[in-house]
Amino acid sequence: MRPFYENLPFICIFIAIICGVLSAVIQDGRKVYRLALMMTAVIAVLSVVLLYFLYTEDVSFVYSMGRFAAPYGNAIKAGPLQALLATVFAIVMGLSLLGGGHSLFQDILPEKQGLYFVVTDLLMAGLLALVYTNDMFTGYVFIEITTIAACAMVMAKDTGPNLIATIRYLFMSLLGSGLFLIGLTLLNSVTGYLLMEPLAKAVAILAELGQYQRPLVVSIGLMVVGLGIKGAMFPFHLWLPDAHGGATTSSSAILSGLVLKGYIVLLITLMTRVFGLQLMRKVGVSNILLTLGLLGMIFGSLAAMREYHVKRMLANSSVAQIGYIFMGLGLGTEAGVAAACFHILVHAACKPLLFICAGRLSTVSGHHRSLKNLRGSAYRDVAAGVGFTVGALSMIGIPLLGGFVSKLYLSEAALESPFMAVVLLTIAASTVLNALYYVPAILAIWVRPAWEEVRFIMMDVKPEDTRFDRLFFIADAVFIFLIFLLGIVYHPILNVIRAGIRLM
Amino acid sequence: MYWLQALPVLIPVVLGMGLLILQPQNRKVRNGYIMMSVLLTAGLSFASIAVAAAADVTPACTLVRFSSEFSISLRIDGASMVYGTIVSALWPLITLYSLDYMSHEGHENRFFAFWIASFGVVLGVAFAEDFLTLYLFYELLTLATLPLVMHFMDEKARYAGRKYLVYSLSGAAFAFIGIVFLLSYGTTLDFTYGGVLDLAKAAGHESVLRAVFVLAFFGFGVKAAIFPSCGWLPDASVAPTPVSALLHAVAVVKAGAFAVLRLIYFGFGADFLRGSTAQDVVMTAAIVTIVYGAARALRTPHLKRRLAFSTVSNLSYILFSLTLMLPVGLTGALTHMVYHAVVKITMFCCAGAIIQKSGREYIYEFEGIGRRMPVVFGTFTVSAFALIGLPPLGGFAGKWMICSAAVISRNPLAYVGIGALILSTLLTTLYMMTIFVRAWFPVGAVDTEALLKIHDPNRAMTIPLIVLAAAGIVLALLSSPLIDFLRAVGSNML
Amino acid sequence: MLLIPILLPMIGGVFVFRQRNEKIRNRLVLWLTIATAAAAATLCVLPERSLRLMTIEGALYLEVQSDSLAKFFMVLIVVIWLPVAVFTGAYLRHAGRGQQFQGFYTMTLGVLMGLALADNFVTLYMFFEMMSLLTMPLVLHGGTPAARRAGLKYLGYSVFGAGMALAGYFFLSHFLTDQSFTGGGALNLSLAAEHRPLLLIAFLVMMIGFGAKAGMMPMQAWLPTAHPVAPAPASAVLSGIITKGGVLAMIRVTYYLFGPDFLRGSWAQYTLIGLALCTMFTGSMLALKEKGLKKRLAYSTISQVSYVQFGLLLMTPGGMRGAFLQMVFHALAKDALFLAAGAIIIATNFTLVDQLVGIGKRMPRTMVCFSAAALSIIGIPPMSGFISKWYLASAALNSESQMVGYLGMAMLILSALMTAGYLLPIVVRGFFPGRDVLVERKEVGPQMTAPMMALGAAVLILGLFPNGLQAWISVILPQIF
Amino acid sequence: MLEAISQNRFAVVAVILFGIGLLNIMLQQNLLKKVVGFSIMDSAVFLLLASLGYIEGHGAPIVEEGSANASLYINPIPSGLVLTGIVVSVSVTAFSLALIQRIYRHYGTIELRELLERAKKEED
Amino acid sequence: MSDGKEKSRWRRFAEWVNGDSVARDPTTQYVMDRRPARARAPQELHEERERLRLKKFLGLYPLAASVLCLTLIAILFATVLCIPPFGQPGNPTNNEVSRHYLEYTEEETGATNAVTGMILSYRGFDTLGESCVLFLAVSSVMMLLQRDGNNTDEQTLLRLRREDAIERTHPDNILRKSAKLLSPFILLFSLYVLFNGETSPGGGFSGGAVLGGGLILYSAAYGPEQLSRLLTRRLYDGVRIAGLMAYALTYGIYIFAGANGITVEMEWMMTVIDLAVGLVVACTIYGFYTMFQRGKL
Repeated sequence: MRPFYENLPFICIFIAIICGVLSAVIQDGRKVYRLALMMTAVIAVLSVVLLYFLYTEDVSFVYSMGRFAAPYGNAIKAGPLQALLATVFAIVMGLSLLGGGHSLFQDILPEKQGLYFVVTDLLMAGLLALVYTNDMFTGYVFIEITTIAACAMVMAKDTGPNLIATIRYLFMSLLGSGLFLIGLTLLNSVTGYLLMEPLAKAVAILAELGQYQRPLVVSIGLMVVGLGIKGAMFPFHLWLPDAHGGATTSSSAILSGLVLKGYIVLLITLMTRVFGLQLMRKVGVSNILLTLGLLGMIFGSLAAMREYHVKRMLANSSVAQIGYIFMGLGLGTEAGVAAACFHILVHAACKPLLFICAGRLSTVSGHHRSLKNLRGSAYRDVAAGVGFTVGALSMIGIPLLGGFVSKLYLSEAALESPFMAVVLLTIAASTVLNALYYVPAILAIWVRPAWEEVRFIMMDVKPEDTRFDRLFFIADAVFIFLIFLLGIVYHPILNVIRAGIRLM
Repeated sequence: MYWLQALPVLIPVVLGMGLLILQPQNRKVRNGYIMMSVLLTAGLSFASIAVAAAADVTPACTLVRFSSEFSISLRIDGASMVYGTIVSALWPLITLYSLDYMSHEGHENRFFAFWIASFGVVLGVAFAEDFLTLYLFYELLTLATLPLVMHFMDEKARYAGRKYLVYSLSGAAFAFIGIVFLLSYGTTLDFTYGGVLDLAKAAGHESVLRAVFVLAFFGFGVKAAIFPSCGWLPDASVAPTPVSALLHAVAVVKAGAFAVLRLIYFGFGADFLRGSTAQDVVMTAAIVTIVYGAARALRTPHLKRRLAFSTVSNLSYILFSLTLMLPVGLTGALTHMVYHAVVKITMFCCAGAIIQKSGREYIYEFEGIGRRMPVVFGTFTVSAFALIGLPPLGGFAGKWMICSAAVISRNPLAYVGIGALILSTLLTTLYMMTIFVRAWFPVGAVDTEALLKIHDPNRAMTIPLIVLAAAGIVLALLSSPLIDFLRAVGSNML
Repeated sequence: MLLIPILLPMIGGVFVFRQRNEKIRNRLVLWLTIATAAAAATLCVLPERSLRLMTIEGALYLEVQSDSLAKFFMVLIVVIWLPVAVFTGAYLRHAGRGQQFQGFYTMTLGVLMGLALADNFVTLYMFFEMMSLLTMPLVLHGGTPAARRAGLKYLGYSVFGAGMALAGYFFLSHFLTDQSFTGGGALNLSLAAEHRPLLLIAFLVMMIGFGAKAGMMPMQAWLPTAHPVAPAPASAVLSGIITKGGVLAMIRVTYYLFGPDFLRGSWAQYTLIGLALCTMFTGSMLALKEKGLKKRLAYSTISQVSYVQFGLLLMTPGGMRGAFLQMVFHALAKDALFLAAGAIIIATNFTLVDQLVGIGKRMPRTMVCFSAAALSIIGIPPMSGFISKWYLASAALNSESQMVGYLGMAMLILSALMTAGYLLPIVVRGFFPGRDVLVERKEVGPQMTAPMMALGAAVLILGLFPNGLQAWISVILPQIF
Repeated sequence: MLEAISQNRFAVVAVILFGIGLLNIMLQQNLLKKVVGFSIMDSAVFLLLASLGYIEGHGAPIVEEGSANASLYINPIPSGLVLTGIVVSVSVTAFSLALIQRIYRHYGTIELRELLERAKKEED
Repeated sequence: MSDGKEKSRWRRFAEWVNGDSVARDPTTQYVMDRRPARARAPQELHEERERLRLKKFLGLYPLAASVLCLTLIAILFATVLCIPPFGQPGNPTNNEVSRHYLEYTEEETGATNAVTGMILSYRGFDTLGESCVLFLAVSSVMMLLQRDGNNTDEQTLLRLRREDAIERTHPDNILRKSAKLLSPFILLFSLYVLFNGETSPGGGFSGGAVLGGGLILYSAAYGPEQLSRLLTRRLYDGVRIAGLMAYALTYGIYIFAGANGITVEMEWMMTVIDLAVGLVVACTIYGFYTMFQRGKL
């Protein structure tokens, strides 16, 4: 008889699915919205409880789905890291919905709003499953769920460019999952297992004996690339700016805050639980990850510098930030992975904040999105301005904000790596680049332009847009609080992450 | 009593935000509030410095503790005392000056809010106990002073502000690397005289560490306007004059120099760096900047820009002296820091008075206005002589300390540095003389009726000027005890 | 007591600035000068004393004292200053802007006193710089762009020279037993012996630096630019006294810091001697082919002052004696010349040599003084110039290096000839314009002629009875050797 | 080489199919053809997967009463996975077809190149 | 030292020193003349550049893509040559797991069809996810295609109405007759497949597919109105959602019980699940059909 808290992961996933189905029943936008918010809240609470138990008892457990133990039945595995991620995902999801709510109900037709939240709930389920899964094929299935849900969220706004962005996004992700699946098949062909523990054993034995080296390496590579494509690794990021920049605010927030992370978390699970960092380093996949990560850091920022459109700029900067994460993974050390995980949290807190603030700012300035039309918009909604500023500063890496800490630990982790010099210089350079495009953005929103410059903008500002948006304000405040939390009391969080990686 | 040293750092920030929230419209109330808070802060900082000086060993005051190794904590040691005293002494004066000055510029609430806040942040830089704290306040300083630089919010101001911000943040990014290395190769992040490097751990990585030091030096050097990245300082002189005076002659730029000081003497350790290629590189940079700044100053017809360039040059005196990696070098740097602060701030205030009262910003417009504003130009001339380094005025002592340190260092490059110093003395003489020679001895036809409109500013401006000039002279006359104190600081007797 | 001659004129100068009424002002200046002179005189009779003004740090302090050299210089200065002061009052009536000139003029006197009295290098440096800064307004008094350029050039050269000297001193100061000047050198010889090359370089740098003021090559260029534009009294004091200030600094460095024994026979010494001789030659050369009157005089100053340098660089008592004498005589003669030139300009606005045909007929008194001074400069007995040159020549001949001796000798003679070549024609054509151009007498007022007369007379008299002066010099010499 | 190919001929065929699908996806400008490419690719993967489970001379994994002997039947796992995979690909295909239909209605073309240019024009 | 030349050079230097060389334009003295590129370049210019970049990208793209693909294929080819040979019993794939499935399916799940047993009970979680995928797909397709102001205009509606009218006036007899003939059998067969899943090839998915096919055939023959008279939107949603819900709930109970080692009577479960899956699949397929056809039920 296992302790009750071990059911919590499954219950969370289950709740998410049930809520999705229920939303399909209810169909009324507002009600479903509340339902979704409630769901995220419940999941967050449950995950916190789980986290508490797991961290205090310093254990991780396998939870067999059904009465058949591994390796016969499905199973999920939960450790402190998973619990932490689940918590953050739930919170961020809820806050993004909260913050983007206003524009959400404007962008989406009333009869489709219900369906939108169906998608959201199932996305939540998918993410949770990706976090918790202990079975490759389950991973694949939920990757597909996440993919479809994400595409649906992009196209929910339902304008022409959206649809095109969606189809590009869909194709890229399908390509990714195709590669993942074939890699999985190859791996299965040489090991014969799907559950992670036995798989890991088999892989270790193969690596030991040197049998089937080529299929092993190729399958690892294929899986990494597949997940990389979905996680917007550098050369495969071309779909991202349109998809994230064009979608409705909360979609963009959720997509770049969570969805990308979901795949990356799965990748981390594979690296640590199945293949093992040592093997990754040995077959040189780590170095590939590192290189692509560094390139992403630079080129993402360069692309962002070219942008006028604020949300596209943010999307491009996501590419850069994801580059940080891949870089951390590519270091192929525990420290690197821990730093990467922390950066996942940080980015999951910052980017949604930036997105909802950008959305809010463009709402109060007549839905203009190019930076030069947003001049002085911060004064129309100070909360949004402050939020944007805090997020941007954290991205640049000011102490007391989350971004600084992750940068600190990433560079500290880089010190052991043989490519230390390159990595550190790249970090510094990309900080410079971040400053180069975030600073003008901040200045642009805070500097009051002359009245005649903005008159035509203020003309198409609708009064109901400028009304005080309570929900947004709450979300904004909580996000800022989170960022400061990550920046100040990061040490316990890091301990959780380290414990999680140890107990992977 | 050690918690006392947290107050001068935190209170002004709170008070500044308070001003931003209260938005008093009545001038009397506002001015009272401002003066009150500035004086309070100054008093507190003096008090805490006194306490620290009295106590033989001052415990650190931890504001936030992140983990066993990271914390935001304050402690006052000798260098902090020097820098903190400079700042806390000058701030109230310039505030008095700017109360009148800013009354013509508008947006006073916003201005003074950040003005007061940055006072606290600067003190934070001064009192920081470890590199993390220093880095934190260093970044905050950039952000807190930005609104002051961009006060006018027009195209030029926006451009200058952006440049300033990008330069500083990028510099910090490189300094950050250095901190990371100290973190992993050092025993602790707290400032320890003689460096924190754990030589056993660092063995084998010396070259890397030195390279990193160069990076970090140039990173912090950005605020101290070291050569490749000194471009922001002259552009930042679009700011209202009190800002240029206090921040871009004293607080911010000296913060850069101060950070470099910490980096060299309390971070990597002078002994570790002395005689290495790294030292040559940074010293060369400093020397180049000395000459470059002076030459550009000579070239620049705009008064404030000229002063800014001269600041660039003089800051590099300090950096040069720091790069000697000797206790005497540290002493020399501190000496010049003190004197240059007083002198340059006076000159900027004069410039502000000139620009405001006569509306003339270019040197070729100054024909004969010295006769019309004797007080301003008198003080200006005195400080100019001090800057040139005419004994017994202040500049000479600093130059003397630096050069004798350079001689002691027995480093050929340092000898070149002495040459550069002498050259820049010549250039300084020229670019200063050309200003007040024009003002005092006009050439050719001067339209007198235009001159007649010009006159000395009112008391609120002239008093700080006179006080500052007098302070400069007095400090120069009392230089002996001061320098003994600084020597004690330099060799960490405190 | 020591401070009176310094502070009196400097404070008085302020009042001179404020004094609008010209008569009172002139009188004020005169009285101030006289008072200073009196103070200086009293100092001379009083025994040596020193006074510490302030301490900058540790061993670095400002101090003044009155040793024999200081006394000698103070006297020289006031002797020159008085007549020029008289002359100035009248001259300025034509030149205008009296307040400013007079004020700075008076203040300069104080600074010069300080220069003479300085007891250690820093004090010397301080007064040296102040001297440059205060005399610059005298140069750019004309208020024309040319004048300003000249003034800045003058300033630049002096400051840079002083800076070089300072740089040298930074090194030197670590080898000194005592910061303050001590006759015969204050070097810590045992320590110095190790770093002889470094010290010699420092010596060279310092000498060249101060040489700028004394118009020694390679930094003499300011003189010919400054003199023509400056008003006559300014040029007079510039080439009469200020250049001597440079020389004084050189003496202090050579004999009171390094000490002749340390330097004698070093390559630095020979380099400097070479420079001095070269300057001598070039100066006369350029004077010869120069058309402008005051500019010609400026060049001649260059060459004449380098006589002094030559003398003091020989580092023999004889050379030193010659140098002192040359200093005094040249000061007197050259001032007379410049005042005369000023008078000519006031009277006739002639600035070129060729215009001066028959000038002797027109303003005989002036020209008499002019010719007397000229003869002295050339060095024709019984004029005083002859004596100093004689001593210099003899010193050169029995200096221990033959080469230097003969070279110096040759140079002296050569430049004497050239001097004759560029001064005599003026006199001759002034008095004997050949076929007589009819010119009406147009003499300047007594206020201007009197000082000239006085100086001219002094030149002659000292030439005839140099013994008093000799005696005094013989007092100084043993202190520094 | 040859006998290696013959040994796992299905795998080779699957790879060839996969390549065809991949090239379609990458190089076709027409969205529909891309979708076709996807289904080809998926089926290739399924073929590979199914071929893993087959064992020479064993029967379908439907256990008669009593004779629960593993050596009679092929490996059921891949078949199950294929079943799941097929369902997934079906729904994905449906989704992308729906998207394409909407795009066609909106722009009147399904050539990616034109679409991208059109979209660039449309952006605010 | 020739004086004249020196003088002229000197004058230039002196002017330089005095700042007599007047500033070009006093107003722009502060800011360097170069204003930041962002501010200068107008939006249009930027977009133009973007378009050019896109062109370049599209020009470059095929080459890169094909190279990428070919390398990938080559790698895969090289890889599959050294995976375990086809059809050998000794392959790693045929390990104790599959053996366990084959041997214990019957007593553990009561299904003789190992595949069904596996997907429904051993690896049931995948299957749950799978049906979620289906559900999600239908929802998204609805989001896209269901008629709304955004994706339908007047003439589409007109067209549809015209088509229906034609349907009604000129029905296709062959189709109708064959449909009338076949649909009962199809229904019956689908039910057979559905409920016989444990013991024979088939199961929820297959059965559901057949059922959906039947519905499609019917609606093709008799027109959607006809069908929607007995299968209304409410009913459709009801069935679909109830199916998934039932599935999820049972499954939840099953997993929860199984994981916590509570023994629950599980015989009915297979049947329920099969039924639910079947319904879900059928609805999905039919939903796809009708959505694509006319964007409403």
